[in-house]
Amino acid sequence: MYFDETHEAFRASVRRFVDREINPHMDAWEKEGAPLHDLFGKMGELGFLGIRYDPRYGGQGLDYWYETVFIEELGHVHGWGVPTAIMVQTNMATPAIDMFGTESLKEQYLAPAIAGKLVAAIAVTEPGAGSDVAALKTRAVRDGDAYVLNGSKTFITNGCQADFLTLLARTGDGPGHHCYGLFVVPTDLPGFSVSKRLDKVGLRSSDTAELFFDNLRIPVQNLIGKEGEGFIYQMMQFQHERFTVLPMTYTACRDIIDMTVAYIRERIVFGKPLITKQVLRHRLVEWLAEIESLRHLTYHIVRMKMAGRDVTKEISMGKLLAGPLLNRVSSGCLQMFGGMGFMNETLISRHFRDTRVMSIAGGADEVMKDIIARQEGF
Amino acid sequence: MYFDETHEAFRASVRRFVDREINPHMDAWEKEGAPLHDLFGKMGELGFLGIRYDPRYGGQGLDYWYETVFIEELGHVHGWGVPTAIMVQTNMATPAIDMFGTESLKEQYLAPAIAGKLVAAIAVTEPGAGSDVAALKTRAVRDGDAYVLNGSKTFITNGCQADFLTLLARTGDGPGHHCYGLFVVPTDLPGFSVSKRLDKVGLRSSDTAELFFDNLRIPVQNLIGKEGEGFIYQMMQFQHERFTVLPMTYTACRDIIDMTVAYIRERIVFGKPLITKQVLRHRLVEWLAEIESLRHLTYHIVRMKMAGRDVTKEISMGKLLAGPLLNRVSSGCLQMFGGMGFMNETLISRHFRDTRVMSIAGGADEVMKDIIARQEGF
Amino acid sequence: MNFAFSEEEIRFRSEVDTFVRRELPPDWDERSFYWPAAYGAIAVFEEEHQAFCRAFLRQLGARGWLSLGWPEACGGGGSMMKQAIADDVISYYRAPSGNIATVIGGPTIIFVGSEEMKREFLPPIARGEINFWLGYSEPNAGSDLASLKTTAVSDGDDFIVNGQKIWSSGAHVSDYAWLLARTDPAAGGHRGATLLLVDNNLPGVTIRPIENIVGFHSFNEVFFDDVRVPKRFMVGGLNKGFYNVMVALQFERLVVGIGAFRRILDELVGYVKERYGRKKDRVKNTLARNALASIAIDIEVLYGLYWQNVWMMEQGRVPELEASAMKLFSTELSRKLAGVAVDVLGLPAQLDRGSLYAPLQGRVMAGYLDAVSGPIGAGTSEIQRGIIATRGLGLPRA
Amino acid sequence: MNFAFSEEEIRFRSEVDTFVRRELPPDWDERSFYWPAAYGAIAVFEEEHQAFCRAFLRQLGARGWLSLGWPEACGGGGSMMKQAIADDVISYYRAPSGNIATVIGGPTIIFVGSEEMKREFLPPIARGEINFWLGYSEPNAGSDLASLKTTAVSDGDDFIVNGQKIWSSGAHVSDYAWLLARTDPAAGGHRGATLLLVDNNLPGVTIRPIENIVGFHSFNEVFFDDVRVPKRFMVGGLNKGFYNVMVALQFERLVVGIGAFRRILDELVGYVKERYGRKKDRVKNTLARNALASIAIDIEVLYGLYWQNVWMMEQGRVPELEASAMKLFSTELSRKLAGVAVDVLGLPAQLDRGSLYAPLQGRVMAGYLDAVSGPIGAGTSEIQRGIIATRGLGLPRA
Repeated sequence: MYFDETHEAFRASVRRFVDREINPHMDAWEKEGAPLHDLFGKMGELGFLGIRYDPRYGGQGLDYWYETVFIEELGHVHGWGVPTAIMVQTNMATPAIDMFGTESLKEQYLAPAIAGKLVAAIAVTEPGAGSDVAALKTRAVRDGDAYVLNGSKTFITNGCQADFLTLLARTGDGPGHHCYGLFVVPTDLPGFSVSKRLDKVGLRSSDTAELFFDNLRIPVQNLIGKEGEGFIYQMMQFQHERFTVLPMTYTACRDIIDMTVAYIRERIVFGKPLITKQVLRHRLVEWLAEIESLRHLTYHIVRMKMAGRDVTKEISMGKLLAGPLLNRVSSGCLQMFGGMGFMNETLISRHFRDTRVMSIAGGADEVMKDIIARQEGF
Repeated sequence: MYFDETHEAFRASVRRFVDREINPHMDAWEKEGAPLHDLFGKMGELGFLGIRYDPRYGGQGLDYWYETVFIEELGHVHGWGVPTAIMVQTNMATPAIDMFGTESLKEQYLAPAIAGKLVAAIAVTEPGAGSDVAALKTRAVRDGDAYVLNGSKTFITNGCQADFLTLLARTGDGPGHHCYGLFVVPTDLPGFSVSKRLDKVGLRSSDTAELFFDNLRIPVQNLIGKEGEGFIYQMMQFQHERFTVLPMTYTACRDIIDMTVAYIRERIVFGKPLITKQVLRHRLVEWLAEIESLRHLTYHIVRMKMAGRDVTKEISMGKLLAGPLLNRVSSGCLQMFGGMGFMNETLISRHFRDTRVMSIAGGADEVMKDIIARQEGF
Repeated sequence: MNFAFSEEEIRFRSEVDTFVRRELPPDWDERSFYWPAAYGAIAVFEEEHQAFCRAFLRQLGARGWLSLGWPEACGGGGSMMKQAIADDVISYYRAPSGNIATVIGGPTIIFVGSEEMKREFLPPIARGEINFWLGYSEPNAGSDLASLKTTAVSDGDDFIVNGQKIWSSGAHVSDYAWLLARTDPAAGGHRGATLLLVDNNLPGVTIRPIENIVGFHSFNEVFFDDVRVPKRFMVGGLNKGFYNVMVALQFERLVVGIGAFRRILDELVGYVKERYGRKKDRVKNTLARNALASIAIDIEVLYGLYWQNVWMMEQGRVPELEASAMKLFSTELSRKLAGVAVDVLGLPAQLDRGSLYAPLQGRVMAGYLDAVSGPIGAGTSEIQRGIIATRGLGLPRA
Repeated sequence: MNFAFSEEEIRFRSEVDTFVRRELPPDWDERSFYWPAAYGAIAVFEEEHQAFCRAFLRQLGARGWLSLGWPEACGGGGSMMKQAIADDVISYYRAPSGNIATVIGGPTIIFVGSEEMKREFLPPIARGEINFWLGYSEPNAGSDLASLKTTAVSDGDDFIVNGQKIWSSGAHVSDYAWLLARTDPAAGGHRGATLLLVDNNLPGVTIRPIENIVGFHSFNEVFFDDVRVPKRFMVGGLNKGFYNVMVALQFERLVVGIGAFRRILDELVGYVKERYGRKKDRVKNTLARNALASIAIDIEVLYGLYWQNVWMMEQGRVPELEASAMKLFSTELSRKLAGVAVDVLGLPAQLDRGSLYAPLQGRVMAGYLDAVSGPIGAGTSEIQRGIIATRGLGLPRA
């Protein structure tokens, strides 16, 4: 109803890629981690990494609806690590360069990121400052033609493989929000070091690193936009990040329910298929109703974005609904799989492991609530 | 974003009517019941009772978007009894006449109902058959030029004041769904009697009756559509009924929250306004997120209806989300009003009293779940 | 540990049960709308039941069953356990099983009152002859006692009381206010207040009814206009009011009408067996099975908390967190039970009491409305959780 | 009623506490990932801990602490209460506090076993020398025991066992299967099965590991291929298997690792005090205060159910509904606790055990994964609710 033939053709090509180039490797990548240069190279060739970006930099110049289609189809990936890695590349680390970067930054970093030749990461979170971005300690001090960077970042997705980081650091001492800079930091500069890959319980196909900066000199031309405004840019970038959770969630929840229904339809208990049990049927359809309403809140957000409106509140609402829904569906469906759900490396158990963090990363539920409350003027 | 100037002008006129002709009387009507002939007469003059209906019968010939605007504005009424009475007239008792009735039924009943000259009621529920329509016992037996009706109906909204009923009765003995007739039953025929108004805890401004039929002879021309298909017609009519809960719910929930926020902003506890308490702020915004998503599921349903699609599943999902949301919001906001919420005849306590039934009437939550499960093929 | 009742206790339970069944009028079920752990429909507040309720309380008093938990030295029965057993049985039948004076006033007077006050008040309280109402809440200050505005100014042998109280449950059918008033205007917050017993009949006391959400008159606004109260009616020391209220609160939280929980569950189970059994209505049966199983567990759990609190008091200990936990658990369960009950009964639940077709005498929707009062009154759920977090777990304040 | 421990019990608790603190290695907290009321990370299953766990159990056995609840006539301590106290303390430290043989096997053998079997098995079980694994579940038949397919065909003095079991917790580190097999192929449903003890080392027994969601090897598939089992290894009577399993189930449901609930709460409270105190992070503090207050109440409630079940068993009564209620409540609480814990710790909760930065040794996400097993294993929550509705409340079947 909302997508035309061109959208559907694009959807089919993304889905084909997921089915052929991603899902067959997921079991292996969960063990070894996904090889991002290889994967992104293929995706870049197909134009998947620059859907909304300017064709001057290799982008497709398409609109938010195409982006939505793309993310919806990534929801079919068998695990959340790889889509997260992709979303870091397209929706977390590059939007600020696109919106506020100089021509040369775009040519040097955005274009190759769109082409899948460079892997990007977004470096905001620090040890001791989770959802509270204002508590950041990493500092970039101007010194001639460079900013000298000292500090560390943690929970950095793609951090082990990244060629550059989009990094937020304190540039001044004011109490407000106008004392941060957002920088493009190539990872081959002296002073950069990466800890061993953090060993996470979920999202195992994605690498997550702790990064250290020891007098790393960032060339001044790698500052994105104006010094002092980095925090504001990052807040705007957050909207692109948080949006990604929505289409992924309703797609994946539906997949999870479908696979659960297929299982309990076959599973005979006390002489009847488990699907005939009313408590299970009722539980499933409650989730379906929530999934459907999340989908249409999402499409509303897309329309607002197309109309150039501020979507901070609506996206926060969407993420606030999506995270807990995902948790309820993955844990509730696992319950229906019974003992099978408790086996390692069944798909349902992977979903359960991967999704808990969706209520925490990219702004925890409580942070979303605070944002909405402020936007409402409470 | 979804409504143009014409919609907004229409919205303003409905809102004006609510503010001037309904809300000032609500306290009195809660005690005495709303005088429907008077109220519907005024509404009929303004064209509010036939928004979607054919101008040939006095309708406005407008689309589902206008109907949605109308119902949204009724959500601002200070209590659910009056909107329920109106919705019975426009969305429960007349859609089947419009869809399947003969020309003469339309002229004789639909047109004056649209004009607000006749008050209509929908007579389906029976003692001992709540949500389970198939368990009906009231029977209409063909005898010459009439069907002879015997039985009783209960929980009939508008039942004390109705000029005619749209009534479902068994016409045959088959086990399936093709043995019911839907009839227009004028209440001035011999054999009709109405019990005293049922004394309900909520929706007190609306009258609710138990009706008895003792060899009441319904003229054969008052059969709607084909004999035997009444159950099917009623199922289709249910969609119009159930839809009404959606726009009412998100409008009223927003009003309830706004009035609660206004109250706890002024209320000082332990030296600070209650609105500064994080647990309350967080609770409020969770509901706002659900309200917003319900609104967009509703608009999706409107678009589907405009496109002529079957919306059974989506409307059931909407009602399943709306009833419990309404209960959560009205009871949660009452808690924030503290002792004030426990006083009789404060608006929040009226909302709390009126809304519990929304998860039960018009198909209880469990019935919605069964419908969705069947539609999904579980 | 020992979870069993003694033989004496079992015999006593049976004695109370026999008495209550015999004394209640045949139409009692249609007249008593008490919902457990709620404040709005307590039988004793319904005017048409006043005569019976007063007489019933005096009968309980004559048997010593209103002061079973008081120390023997104060004329009581010396057994909190027996009092709790009696309350369990009596509340199962939704009969009045005590009042503010017997449950809160008496024990607090025993704890902090003067010898003169004990002599004057304990005997009539124990006999069920006088009752108190709790005069804590004021307009715009429900759970926040520290913003107390009512004053009691010393004037010779008297206090002169001025101010307004609200949500005064049963003030119109009681004899004395159990009143918290500020005696030291210079002191702010939780200091400088005193607890007083103020006779409703004193000049300057005006009681105005508030109709509650259930449609009952249980609450009142009460105005004090230069009311002259002799100083001997001071409960506990001067300016010790907040401390004394804290003492009284511990007793208050045991008043949950525990038996009435089990009664409603029994009635719902009976209804479901009759109406939804034998595949008559599978949908309703499935819903009811799951919901009632969960309620049944919760009620067992509540009994566990109840007996534990009772036992602690029997040992002479003052339950604090345990009492907060029970207040929170019982009032939230009261709401949950009402919500489930409405679902189980379906549309007929909407019919008002008095209606011919109303199942369970229409008590379910009345209870649904009434149950909102539990988590609001006597310290909201939010406040109870805060107490447990701060005092129970030692977590930093929010 | 009496909710207090006796002096002897208090002294005993302290003795167990001292013993456990002394015996556990200093790095025990980093090695034991036990999550309460879950099946997937029970310390005893971790291979690297096997040597220690076996030795620790033998030490408990040497003190008689594995058979405290058995009747004295069978060589036990005759006190379920003392056993429960020991289990509470030991599980607080997440140490092994018994196993299938001591908790389920021994008591069931005492109840239904032959004298010969008692003589042969009870002493080594009590000494902590042998362990069993529960051989109930089969592929495609988890909670539905009636569709049992494994057969034991009589052949002279032996049974010949064929079939497959799955979700066999700890089979690889135990000595005997506590096996349910169909001995009367003509009988269907809940008839014609027999309980057997089958030595893991018999020819034809093949154990294959299943890695669980936590990443541990705790489960197995076990195949029986013409395994010859002497008939003296029959537990209880021929074709009485389902009855005997029901007897065993009552004992199983007490195994909740009660102390470990309180331990995690203590750890979370400590974490919050340190990290979110003094307005460092108000958002997290508010969330934690509310969530932990609610968990604290639930744990108190669970203890109430625990001691009540224990006391019933001490009286020689078999808790049925009470045991179902505790199984349901404890496993659901286990999940809720894990969800709250993940929220409270935030992103660092995601770090795996062994990671330098993982708070609480990374046990929270491991527990979050493990906790899903509780409401699934040993009769799902759905089945428990059905039991309570049907047998407890007498509601019509769905």
